[in-house]
Amino acid sequence: MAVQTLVGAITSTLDQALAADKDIIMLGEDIGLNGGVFRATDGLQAKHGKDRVVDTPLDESGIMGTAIGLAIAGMKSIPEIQFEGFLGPAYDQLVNHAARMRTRTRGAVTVPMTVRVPVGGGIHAPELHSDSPESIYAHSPGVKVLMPCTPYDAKGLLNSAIKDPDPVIFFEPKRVYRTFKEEVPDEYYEIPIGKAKVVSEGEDLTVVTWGATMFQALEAIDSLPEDVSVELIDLRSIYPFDMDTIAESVSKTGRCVIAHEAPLTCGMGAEIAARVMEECFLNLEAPVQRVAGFDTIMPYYKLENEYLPEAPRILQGITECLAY
Amino acid sequence: MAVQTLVGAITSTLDQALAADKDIIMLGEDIGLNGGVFRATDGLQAKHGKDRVVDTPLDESGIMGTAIGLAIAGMKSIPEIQFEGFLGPAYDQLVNHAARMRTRTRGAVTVPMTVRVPVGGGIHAPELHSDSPESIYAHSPGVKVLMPCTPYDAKGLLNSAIKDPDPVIFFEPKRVYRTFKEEVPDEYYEIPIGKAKVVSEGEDLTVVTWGATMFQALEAIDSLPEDVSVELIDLRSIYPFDMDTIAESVSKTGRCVIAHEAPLTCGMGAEIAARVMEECFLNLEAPVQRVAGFDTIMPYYKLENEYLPEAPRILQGITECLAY
Amino acid sequence: MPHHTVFEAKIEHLQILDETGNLDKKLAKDTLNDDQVVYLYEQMRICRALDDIAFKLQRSGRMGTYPQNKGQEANAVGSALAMVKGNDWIVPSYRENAALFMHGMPMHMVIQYWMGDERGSQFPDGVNITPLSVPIGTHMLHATGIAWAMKQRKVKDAAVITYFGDGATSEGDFHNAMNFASVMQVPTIFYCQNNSWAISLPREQQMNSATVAQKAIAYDMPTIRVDGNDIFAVYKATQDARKRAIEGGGPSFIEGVTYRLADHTTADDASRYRDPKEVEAWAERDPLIRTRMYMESVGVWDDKKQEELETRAETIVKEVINTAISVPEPDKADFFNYMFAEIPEDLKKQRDTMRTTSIGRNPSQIGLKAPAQAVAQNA
Amino acid sequence: MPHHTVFEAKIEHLQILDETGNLDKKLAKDTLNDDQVVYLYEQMRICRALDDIAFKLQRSGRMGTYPQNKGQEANAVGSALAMVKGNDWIVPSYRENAALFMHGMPMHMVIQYWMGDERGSQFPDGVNITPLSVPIGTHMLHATGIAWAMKQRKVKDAAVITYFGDGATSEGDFHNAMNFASVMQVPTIFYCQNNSWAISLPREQQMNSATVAQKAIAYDMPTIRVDGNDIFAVYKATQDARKRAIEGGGPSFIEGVTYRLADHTTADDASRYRDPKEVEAWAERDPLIRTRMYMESVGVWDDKKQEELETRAETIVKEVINTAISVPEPDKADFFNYMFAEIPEDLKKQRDTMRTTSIGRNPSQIGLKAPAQAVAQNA
Ligand SMILES: Cc1ncc(C[n+]2csc(CCOP(=O)(O)OP(=O)(O)O)c2C)c(N)n1
Ligand SMILES: Cc1ncc(C[n+]2csc(CCOP(=O)(O)OP(=O)(O)O)c2C)c(N)n1
Ligand SMILES: [Mg+2]
Ligand SMILES: [Mg+2]
Repeated sequence: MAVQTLVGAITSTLDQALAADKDIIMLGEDIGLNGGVFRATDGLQAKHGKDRVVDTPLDESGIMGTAIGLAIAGMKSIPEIQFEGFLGPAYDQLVNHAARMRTRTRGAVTVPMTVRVPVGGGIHAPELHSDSPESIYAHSPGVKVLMPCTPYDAKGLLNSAIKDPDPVIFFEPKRVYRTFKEEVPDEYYEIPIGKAKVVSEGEDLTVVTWGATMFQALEAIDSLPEDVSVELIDLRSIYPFDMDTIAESVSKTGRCVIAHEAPLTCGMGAEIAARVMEECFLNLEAPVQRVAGFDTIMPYYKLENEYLPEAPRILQGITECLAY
Repeated sequence: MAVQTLVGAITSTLDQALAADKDIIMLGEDIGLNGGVFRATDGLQAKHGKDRVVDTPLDESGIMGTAIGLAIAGMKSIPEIQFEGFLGPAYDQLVNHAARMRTRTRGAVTVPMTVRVPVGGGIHAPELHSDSPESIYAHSPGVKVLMPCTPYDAKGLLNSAIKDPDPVIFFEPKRVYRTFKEEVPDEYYEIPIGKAKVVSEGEDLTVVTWGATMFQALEAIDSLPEDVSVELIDLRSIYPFDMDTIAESVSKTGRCVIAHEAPLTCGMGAEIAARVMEECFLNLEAPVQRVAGFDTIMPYYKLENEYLPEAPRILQGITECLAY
Repeated sequence: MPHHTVFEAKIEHLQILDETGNLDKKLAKDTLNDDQVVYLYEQMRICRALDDIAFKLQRSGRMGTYPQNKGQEANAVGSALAMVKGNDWIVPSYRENAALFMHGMPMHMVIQYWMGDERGSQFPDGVNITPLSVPIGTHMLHATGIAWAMKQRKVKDAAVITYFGDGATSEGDFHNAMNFASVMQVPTIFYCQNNSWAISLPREQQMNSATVAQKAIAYDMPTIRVDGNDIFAVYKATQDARKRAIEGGGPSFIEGVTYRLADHTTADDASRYRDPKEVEAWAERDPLIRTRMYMESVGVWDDKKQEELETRAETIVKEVINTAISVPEPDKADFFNYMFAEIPEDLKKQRDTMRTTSIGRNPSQIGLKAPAQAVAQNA
Repeated sequence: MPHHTVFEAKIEHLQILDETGNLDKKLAKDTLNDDQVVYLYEQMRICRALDDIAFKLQRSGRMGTYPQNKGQEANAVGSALAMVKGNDWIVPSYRENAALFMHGMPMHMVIQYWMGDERGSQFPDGVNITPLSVPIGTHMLHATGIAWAMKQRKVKDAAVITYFGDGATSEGDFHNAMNFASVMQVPTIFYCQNNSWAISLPREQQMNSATVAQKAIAYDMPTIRVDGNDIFAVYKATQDARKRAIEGGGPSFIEGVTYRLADHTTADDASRYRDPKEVEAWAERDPLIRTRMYMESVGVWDDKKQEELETRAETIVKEVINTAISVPEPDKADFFNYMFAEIPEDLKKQRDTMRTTSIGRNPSQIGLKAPAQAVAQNA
């Protein structure tokens, strides 16, 4: 049992995976000698070889497209895209090839690939380094989308992603890469894809969130009056997502607030809100409230905290939903 | 006043625009001598010149990126992407450049560009020729997204799009390019972006849809019992979208069905459903029902009608929503 | 040295069998023997017959869009013969049918595919072919990746060939695939069928470069331009490239100069943009004519054999069409079943009910038992 | 002709002012006069001072990530002088500050930009520069498009220069921009600052080609490799390219061979991946040293002038920082206001309430008057 940060848990999980399965190959920009710009792959090239932890040319479509080819040929490829903003050039390969290959060939050709991508705002980075595109990929059939926010979950879900026979996007909330440590078992374990986590149980209102926003939600809940009891759900798996856990919770509490960094319109919050209405209609005591990023471009860092769904905004959402 | 098909209205609107404004330039694959694969630009190159209706290399990112450059320099560019599936390679330019330029430069550099894209299924086309990505772009701040489904609306909205000082994606539902004709005024007119159209008024239930699905909805409504009165709304403008008209309607009817071709999860139907709940909570008599494409890849044409939200499925949605 | 040359490159053109059926014996050495020539001719002729019948099927409304291979067949057969079936992979576009057949793809599957059925891409085990690819210029990266896996696993005697058109070289992913392949030095052969047109766009408007082959210079990749209607030149160039590939020499580029004699697809009308004279001129350079002239000149072919072949081709393709047509219709929910190895619960519900409405997925919400009943009751 | 050469190309290298400050007089003819040399030297020195102070600001936590230009300044100033301010456009990456300053960008704006404020890209009217571009290799297409507009409108004496790194040439959009520019024959100058590294990736792993310049051969685009630390060679190559551009000769490519003497950005630690010996060797080829040696050798520079310049540079950059720091903070809702020319109603509501919850946008839903009140009441 080691005490690890989120990024530390990712590094050691990748290390174990590389050691356990010779068919795993990692590829990306600066992931080798430099250990990745976030040091998520620190030391892995030195340990596992230049041909297994591969520094690639600066070309996301090339990374994604060759990772697909590697996977077609039976390798388990783990491409890293340096920041979520640079998924842009890789979008076509991801959505129009990786996501479609199995169904296009009715199972004859498959793409077992785990795309690692740091995601989200809050680290004072330049443009295109702070976005949250998860709902784009939730809307794109054929890829699974994960976003753990704790070291323990990161390890378990990354193991599940790598084992998964289909393409998985593994979003890593960079804002919490190093903010805290927790105990992470040394041995291999998995957390099932598609299962949410009930972080704390409650009776009055359900909060659903994921990624770095989880910690904003915790802060908001902390500053609620003692007698308010909130059920907090970490979605973790964006697609497929665990509607059963959410519906069960909201059927009990009657109220729901969803918080996420991505823009409001057509965000994952919209889907969850629509489903909550569909599945808990007769139990709902207030409309589901969405505390989300605005329908604007994520601003450069001087104003990023105005954009992000920080604790005060989540608190407002909760209190108003309770007041309805 | 001429009687025109949807594609005919688009051709003549482009013709008039080219004649009226020397700064307009159209660019795309096969749009010149060949008149576009749907003949939407038929005759325009012969009339307006090879330098104004430009056949480009086979490269969507190149088309989008140079169209951005042309627009930055003060031209009004009208790129055509041959099929919505081929927006993939142009995604990064569209979402990470066109959509961000104004806000990135706080208004100093702008991109007045209208991206024309045939959209949707139902024409028995090969793979990647039948998708509906509108919600991807509704979720991407900085672009407007339109999808008219009648010749009259096509002309008015295309004129508004071309006049608009910001990037607009103008989706053309290819399934109804030539299915019917209607009277289209010869003179210039605009239909405001962001306004839905109430196609027919009703009391019992609201149907919201857009694109080719409109005609499936009409068929479904036609086969309802005489005494059921449905209000049918053509969204037309996907972003910004006219929530006021929808909310007013659902506040009156208490029931809402949304139909669209795009996959269910995180589709535009999710956003509208969430908003309907948020804005009409106390008036809702049933959960909003979404009749959408499935969360699968749009199948090749042998099964495309199983995928599409055809009239019978919409009818089911309506009848069940009424029965709730 | 203030002003000096730091790099030089040139592009060679190769032709072995000319338009009149004349063979350059010296260059032909160690290429095709006469049995092979006959075999390739037969493959081309059968493929041509398939084109013809597919065209008729489409015109009679029994099939969707179909892209004819007519005029370009030498590129497919010459290169496919130089590759090793079972060892190598093919990453195709959509205009090299004969290459796919030669590497084990059942012929009826290509028809099934163009009839709008994904099962036409469900190739049998051991057939190392990725699906036909409609999004132009984006599939070559997979060839780079598959070849990379071969290198990584130290697979012996294996390489990948990928086909694409002149138009495809304009896409960014062409550049990406070429750069990755050359940096990683993987055994990929990039075969460009330069047929002068990308739908209505002539090659001169597609690129400013005099040749397609020179695009490989950007990557210091061995490159050659061949007469793509000459099975000898095509075979030789591919053979050389494959030898280099399996010996660790990295990727190669081949430009096959050819011409599409038919419309772009059955949805296209090339007379809108092409000069009939150009088509006529190229019709004379048809690879079938040329190969036949050669075979007759060396005495391995005659009118009788030709007649027999035509009858046989006719029989084969009719059978192929019959097979394609008699494949049972897919299950209506077939498109759900291969989304993932294991279908998520919600998707299963969508499939089992063929509904997306919440009530449709959970008819108990309005007190119903099954979706079918719900309709009956309310409609 | 069965086997023959159909295309040939070569890459020339140009150096006029060598590492020791020696000028090749013949090649230098019609390039820079001594006043210009002094001017460019000053520009480089001031830019270097800005780097230094920005670095300190970042280290003391008063600024975010900043990419130093150190060592590469000759590329920026030599090329910028060959372009015509007001007529031409610059489509920059992020490592050519001096070029932007020379074309009218207020110096404090680059600091404002890296301090995380979009208003740093709100260049004044008449400054023809697109914003600094973080997404690598994707902006050059805009240079092609802007130049296309110039051609279309028959603007006289105008061209576009775009800057990018060696790493950027791996992106698909590099290929796209080069191909479109050459097919459309537009007046774009592609200037690659080949500084040998893309963060931690050395050029040899970025590409398999011996030079970057040869990538232009794929497009039959005039191309040259120059010593990028030699203001004469840079100036001359850009001047030639611009002349060709405005005379209708289409685009050109320039590879400036240079070296980044600092870390990639202030967020990087180059000692993790670079041999200090390599850095030392390149430090000796610093363009500032070389230019100063030349100026001293022709008697237009001395220690006193150097001292004065250093003091002046110091003063200028301090003032620049002060200006940047004293810009009033942006409105908290600034990022809403330029989303569109006219903000849609719903977005206005988001801005005015700084909320996305429905109740937040419509507090009357719970009987409240304003969002502020709602909080006070419930919290
Ligand atoms: C990414 C993409 N863009 C556009 C198209 C539409 N399209 C289909 S074939 C074609 C021309 C292809 O030309 P080329 O690569 O030369 O191949 P050829 O058809 O000549 O064999 C185009 C533009 C497409 N299928 N994919
Ligand atoms: C599309 C994209 N991918 C990745 C990055 C991360 N990144 C920033 S700079 C850089 C290296 C750029 O190298 P080069 O083009 O040579 O320019 P240089 O920094 O050397 O001037 C990388 C990988 C990015 N900004 N954009
Ligand atoms: Mg072609
Ligand atoms: Mg560099």
